[in-house]
Amino acid sequence: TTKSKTGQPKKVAVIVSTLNNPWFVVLAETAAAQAKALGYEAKIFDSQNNTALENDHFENAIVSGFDAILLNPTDSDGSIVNAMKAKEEGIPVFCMDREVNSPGAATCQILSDNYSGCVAIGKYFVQTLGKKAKTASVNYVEILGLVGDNNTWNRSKGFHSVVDRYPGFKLVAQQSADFDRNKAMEVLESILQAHPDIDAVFCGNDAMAMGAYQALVAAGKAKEVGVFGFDGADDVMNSIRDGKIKATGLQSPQTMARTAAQYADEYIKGKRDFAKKVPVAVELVDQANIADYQDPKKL
Amino acid sequence: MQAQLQTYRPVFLKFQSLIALFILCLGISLMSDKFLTVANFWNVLRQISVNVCISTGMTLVVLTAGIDLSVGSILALSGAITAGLLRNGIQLPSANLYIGFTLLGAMLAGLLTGSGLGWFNGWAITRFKLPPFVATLAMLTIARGLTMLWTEGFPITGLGDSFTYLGTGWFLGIPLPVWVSGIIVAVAVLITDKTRLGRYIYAIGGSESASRLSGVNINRIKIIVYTLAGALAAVGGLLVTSRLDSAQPNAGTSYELDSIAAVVIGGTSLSGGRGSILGTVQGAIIIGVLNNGLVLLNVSPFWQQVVKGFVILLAVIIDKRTDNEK
Amino acid sequence: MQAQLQTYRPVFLKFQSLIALFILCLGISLMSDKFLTVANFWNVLRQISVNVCISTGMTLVVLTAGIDLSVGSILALSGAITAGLLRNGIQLPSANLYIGFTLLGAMLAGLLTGSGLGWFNGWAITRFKLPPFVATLAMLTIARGLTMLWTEGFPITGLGDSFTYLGTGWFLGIPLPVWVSGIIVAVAVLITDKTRLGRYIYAIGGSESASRLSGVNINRIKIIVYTLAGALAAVGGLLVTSRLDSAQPNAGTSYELDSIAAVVIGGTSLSGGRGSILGTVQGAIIIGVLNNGLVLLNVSPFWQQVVKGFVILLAVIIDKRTDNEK
Amino acid sequence: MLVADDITKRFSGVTALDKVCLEFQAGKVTAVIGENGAGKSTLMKILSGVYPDYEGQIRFNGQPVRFSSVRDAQDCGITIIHQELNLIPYLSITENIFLGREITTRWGTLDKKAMRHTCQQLLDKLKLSLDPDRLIADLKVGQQQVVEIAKALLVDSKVIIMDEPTSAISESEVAVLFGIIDDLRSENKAIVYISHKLDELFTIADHFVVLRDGKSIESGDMQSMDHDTLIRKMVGRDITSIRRQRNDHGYSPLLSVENLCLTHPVRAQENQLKNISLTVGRGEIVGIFGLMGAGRTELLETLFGLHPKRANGIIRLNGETVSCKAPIDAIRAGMALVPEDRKKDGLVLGLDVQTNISLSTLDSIEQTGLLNRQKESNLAKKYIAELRIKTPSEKQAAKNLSGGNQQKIVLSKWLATHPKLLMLDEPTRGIDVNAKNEIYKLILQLADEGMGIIVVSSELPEILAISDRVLVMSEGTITAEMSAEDAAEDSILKAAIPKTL
Ligand SMILES: Nc1ncnc2c1ncn2[C@@H]1O[C@H](COP(=O)(O)OP(=O)(O)OP(=O)(O)O)[C@@H](O)[C@H]1O
Ligand SMILES: Nc1ncnc2c1ncn2[C@@H]1O[C@H](COP(=O)(O)OP(=O)(O)OP(=O)(O)O)[C@@H](O)[C@H]1O
Ligand SMILES: O[C@@H]1[C@H](O)[C@H](O)CO[C@H]1O
Ligand SMILES: [Mg+2]
Ligand SMILES: [Mg+2]
Repeated sequence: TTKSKTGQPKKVAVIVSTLNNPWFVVLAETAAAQAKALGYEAKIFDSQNNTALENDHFENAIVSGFDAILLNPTDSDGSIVNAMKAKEEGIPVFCMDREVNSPGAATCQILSDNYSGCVAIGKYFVQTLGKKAKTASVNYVEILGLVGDNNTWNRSKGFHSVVDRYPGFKLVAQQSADFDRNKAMEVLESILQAHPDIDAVFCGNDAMAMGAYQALVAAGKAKEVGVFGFDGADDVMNSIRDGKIKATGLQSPQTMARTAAQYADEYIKGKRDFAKKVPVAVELVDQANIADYQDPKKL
Repeated sequence: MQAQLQTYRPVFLKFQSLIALFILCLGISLMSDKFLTVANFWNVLRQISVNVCISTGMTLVVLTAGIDLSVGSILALSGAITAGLLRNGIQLPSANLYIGFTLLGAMLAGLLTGSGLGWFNGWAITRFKLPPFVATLAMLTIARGLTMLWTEGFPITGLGDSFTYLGTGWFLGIPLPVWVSGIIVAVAVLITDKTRLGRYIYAIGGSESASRLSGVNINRIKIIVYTLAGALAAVGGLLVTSRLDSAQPNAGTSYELDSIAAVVIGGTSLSGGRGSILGTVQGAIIIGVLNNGLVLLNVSPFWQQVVKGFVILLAVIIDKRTDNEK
Repeated sequence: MQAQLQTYRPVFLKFQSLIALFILCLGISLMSDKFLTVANFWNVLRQISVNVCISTGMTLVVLTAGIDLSVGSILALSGAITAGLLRNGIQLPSANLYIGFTLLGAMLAGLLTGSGLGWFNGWAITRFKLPPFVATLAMLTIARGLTMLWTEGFPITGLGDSFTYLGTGWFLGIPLPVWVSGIIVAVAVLITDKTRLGRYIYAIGGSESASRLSGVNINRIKIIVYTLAGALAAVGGLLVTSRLDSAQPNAGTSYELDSIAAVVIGGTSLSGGRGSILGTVQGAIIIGVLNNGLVLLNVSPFWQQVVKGFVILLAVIIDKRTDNEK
Repeated sequence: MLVADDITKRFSGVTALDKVCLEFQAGKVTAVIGENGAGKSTLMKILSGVYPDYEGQIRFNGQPVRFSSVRDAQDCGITIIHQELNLIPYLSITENIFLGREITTRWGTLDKKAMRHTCQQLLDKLKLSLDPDRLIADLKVGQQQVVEIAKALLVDSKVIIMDEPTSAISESEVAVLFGIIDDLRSENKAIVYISHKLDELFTIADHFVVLRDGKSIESGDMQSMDHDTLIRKMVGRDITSIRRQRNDHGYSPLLSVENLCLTHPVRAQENQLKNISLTVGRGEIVGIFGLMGAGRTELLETLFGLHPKRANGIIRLNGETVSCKAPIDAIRAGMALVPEDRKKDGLVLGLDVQTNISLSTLDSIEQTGLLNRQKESNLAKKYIAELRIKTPSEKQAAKNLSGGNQQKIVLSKWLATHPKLLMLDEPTRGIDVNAKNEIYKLILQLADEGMGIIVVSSELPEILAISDRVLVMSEGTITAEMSAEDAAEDSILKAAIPKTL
């Protein structure tokens, strides 16, 4: 195993924006597990979606002598300072999933591109509903994540960058459900009262897509209304398989986490030339290609 | 007449909130014709049913001049326990042990979990004379951590139709969650209004020392009340879990604020001794109608929060006004 | 001697918490050699400085038997206002207007925002006799909504070195945020202990009616106190924003609970009239040390919550114990 | 000096004052007398700026004035000692006395030293030997009342209103107060004095004003008055004073206490009660006299199971040893305690009359597990009628009733448990003659029905009027015991004065 001068194993910190969401639990646990597999001591820090708390974690990690940080930032801008601080102390930072908006702050960023992922979903959305749009207008609902989270807006903007160019599509309601399954269900229940005639729901993540789907089931409209999500969570993958949900953007937290841990190991062993950004594609999963994803990952 | 009115004060005082509620409903229905429909009516009632369950327990706690911040976490843990047992039972491969749970067994286990944690709150508060705020704040953290440990941070999903029926089914034209919360409210009204326990709850909140001198066992009543609050949070947990067909590890986050808001908007005093279950129900309805109305009117999520804040202020001011004029 | 001790009771009562704090520190330092280092010392103090600012205001509010749930949102809005003005000034293209802001101007605007919202809290509470819980709960929502509207949901970043110096710089070997919070604490101790305002704050919390009968202008004092709480939340907002070189729209979420926890763990009674600023500082330190220690000791995040809950319980129980034995 | 013209004040539904006219002169002590609820305190609150909305006019030194706040009245030179204690429990004596009138240094900070010094002087003047830094919460009610008096004497005022300043203090403190009033009178202040202790009025007052049912009935010179006439004017009819008929045969034993000790809550090696032994017979009334702080309240509380951890000794009721771990045990054994502080310990003020009365006997109004409102209101009505409690209905909130009627509610609550032993701590504090008499009658009647009764009181006449046997306490011990016939005032007082002074 990799030992520091004192003979203690070297340490890798995994600082993750939140553990209050299984997607990030997978990200954090995979990163930590991979680091351990490579012979490091690994510790997970939960920033609870709070950039200031993340800042505390950085300070604590620096004080306690971690050798590398695998970061899932709370915010692309707010986390710059934090990453810079580590850099100043000579500790490399590897970003996972979300980026830090500064060229020099992180050693390498392994990113999931939310914007283009949702561009893909937007295209698919237009394609599946396009037939109807020719004859009548397609009424759809958008359920946003946390309005103070910039992933929410990256996804929304990617989606609208496509869909808004098609005149037949009409956004009848845009509401937030905080990435939460229960809230999404309740919000859609209410929206359905005002707009019983919708054709589709686009949700900012899969937990909300599941909630939306359940509201539709309860209203007896699950067949007519198409639900689109984002993440590739287990529930949604299974639902796509069962023909319940139309499509999602599969991000691979495992791939990002493993790559980040791998790079950290290489850094510690002396490698210095890393690509600044390593995009990890968001794959569009729909009922046509779901068969390629036989083995549902735990998500 | 005056005397008559005053008789039922502990119960009907609360009908003060009706005016604010009425104005609110009127306003929304003028702006949206979808608001005053039967379907939306059940919709709103179904959506507030969890908050009503929790807030009923919270009202009892607040009447004794206490507070319970742990309801949201207890809700999450109880739901997760039920879901986990239903799904996986108890498996101890090392001991070659597997215990399966029936629907009823798993639900009971969830309720027991909630009651147990509630009991612990009450015990800590009375045994060590802790401020309820601190004891239940600690429990907020503890129960959330236990939920994370039990679920490993992942939702537990696929709980079977008979379980999800509880949260999604209808009976005699009324959604089941509405039945559940309705029955809970009815029992709680009975307790507060017609039983010794209820009487003691008001008395303790009104004056702990006078109650003690009158032979009331303060500690016992408090423990009962926190246990009930925990049990009702667990009922809320079962409802949420069964509605979603999934126990979410982060379920119930910040529900304590919604619940205390319902209690206070409903006219129960945070210093104890004054208020009522029915007032709380109205508080919960006001919050529920507001949430529903803002979505029906498709107010933008940014503006929603601002509008919601002002409407709550207004509602409480209107209530105070009409209350004083009486 | 006894008399001497009692004189300073409002101030020193609070040194009760020291024992729990001491035990906590001892425990952690036995388990981690990183804990008792100079770097970590400043680390902890810097990390709690925002909570100390907010909690100082919260202590004043709680001493009057009030509560302020809006501090987290006010923090976010004030920080965002300062950041926005610093970054973009005020631009009204339609009126062909552009107003630039100096660092000082933008900071003042942030502080004024916080004070203004705090004043509104106090005004609503005294003018309409609203329960502070409701009024500040409404403000929690309103200020958060305004933050979203102002930032359009995006962080405001790149605020310049002179501004970030406030949150990250050092002066005479002490981090600037520690200076800021230290000075605020010193002034607040002076106010509570040596001025009429402070005296009236305790008096109102002890008995509002008796204070009124003694000619204290209750409403004025309350408005001052809520305004101060808002202003101090704004100071917290400036610190957070400058530390991160970025105003986050969701900054300060649930800070109210952390802050009330510091106040209550520090021995201030939620029913008002008893407690102290220094007690609160100790409460904040206990929470800060606990967070720091759990990380240093490599406790897993899920277990952290459970452990944290129990340690808070224990800390308060120990304090109560030693307090009674005196 | 201060004149009230046609003052009318209505509370929702109640007319508390109805065109009241009266006048207070400088250099005189004017007694305002009237039954509980006559409107005395309400009038004083109007005169001192507490209630800014009223009808009618106030003139001060000939000028019409209208006070919109307590501050206004203070600035005019009107000070009031309120009937209710208005102190902040967790502030010190000094801090309370100076509340709203703090002395500041030239920096604008509080001048604690100066305030402490002035406070010490005031306390000395009032012969209250307490550290000015003591918290109010640690003081006994009587001591708090002296602090309340000190608060009123702090500033130099022209009119000083005293609304029952002596309800909780004993005779020696009253004497001190009267000395001070004499001084004030000679400084040409106008003093308004309200008290239900008529003897005090004859000692100190120059004039009197009678209020009845919110109307001013009569005023005049105190000298032209005698006790009975005054009562007649107040009540509107004659009342006969009560005296216990002595019975010669002995009493069969009910309560016997042997070597009861109670350790100090803080200093464990010290005893607050020292080897107390006493007996009470069935149908016997035992009066316990003592000065402030003698330990009488502690004795009753200990018997009632309020200090189980600190107490030891043997208590037998009806021949059986009782060990009370909590009041409920004492209640089950047949004891009842009417506490000293009825607002805090006796009543849940926010609840209504019937709820308060039934609180300790809820099992008796239960039917199939539920409380029966009919039974409850019948129970309340029964006591309202028997004890002649003045209340618009049994659903009135307890806090809206006058002191005497509140006390009767507390009594009703305990009578409803049908106790064998009734303990009353200062049962007539702040209660008017008429109500007092009714309470005495009730006590005597209960004794005749076979109840054992302990009455703690700081009023010697009260003790002498209703007791069969008198115990005197001082510093936690019983220092004298005598039958009521043999009891002479001076021997009682001598036994009551602490030896260790
Ligand atoms: N705040 C209030 N609200 C309603 N009624 C009140 C209020 N204060 C006093 N009253 C009523 O006004 C009347 C006069 O009360 P007040 O306290 O002035 O009597 P009092 O003469 O001082 O009696 P006591 O000798 O018991 O002190 C009573 O009937 C009382 O119940
Ligand atoms: N809270 C307290 N703190 C300190 N000492 C106390 C406290 N309460 C009572 N004491 C002391 O206990 C002793 C007995 O008090 P107790 O109240 O029994 O006297 P009492 O005879 O009933 O006097 P009072 O006429 O004031 O009611 C006194 O020496 C008193 O100073
Ligand atoms: O992909 C993740 C999850 O969807 C989460 O729900 C919100 O943040 C994103 O980064
Ligand atoms: Mg009076
Ligand atoms: Mg006493």
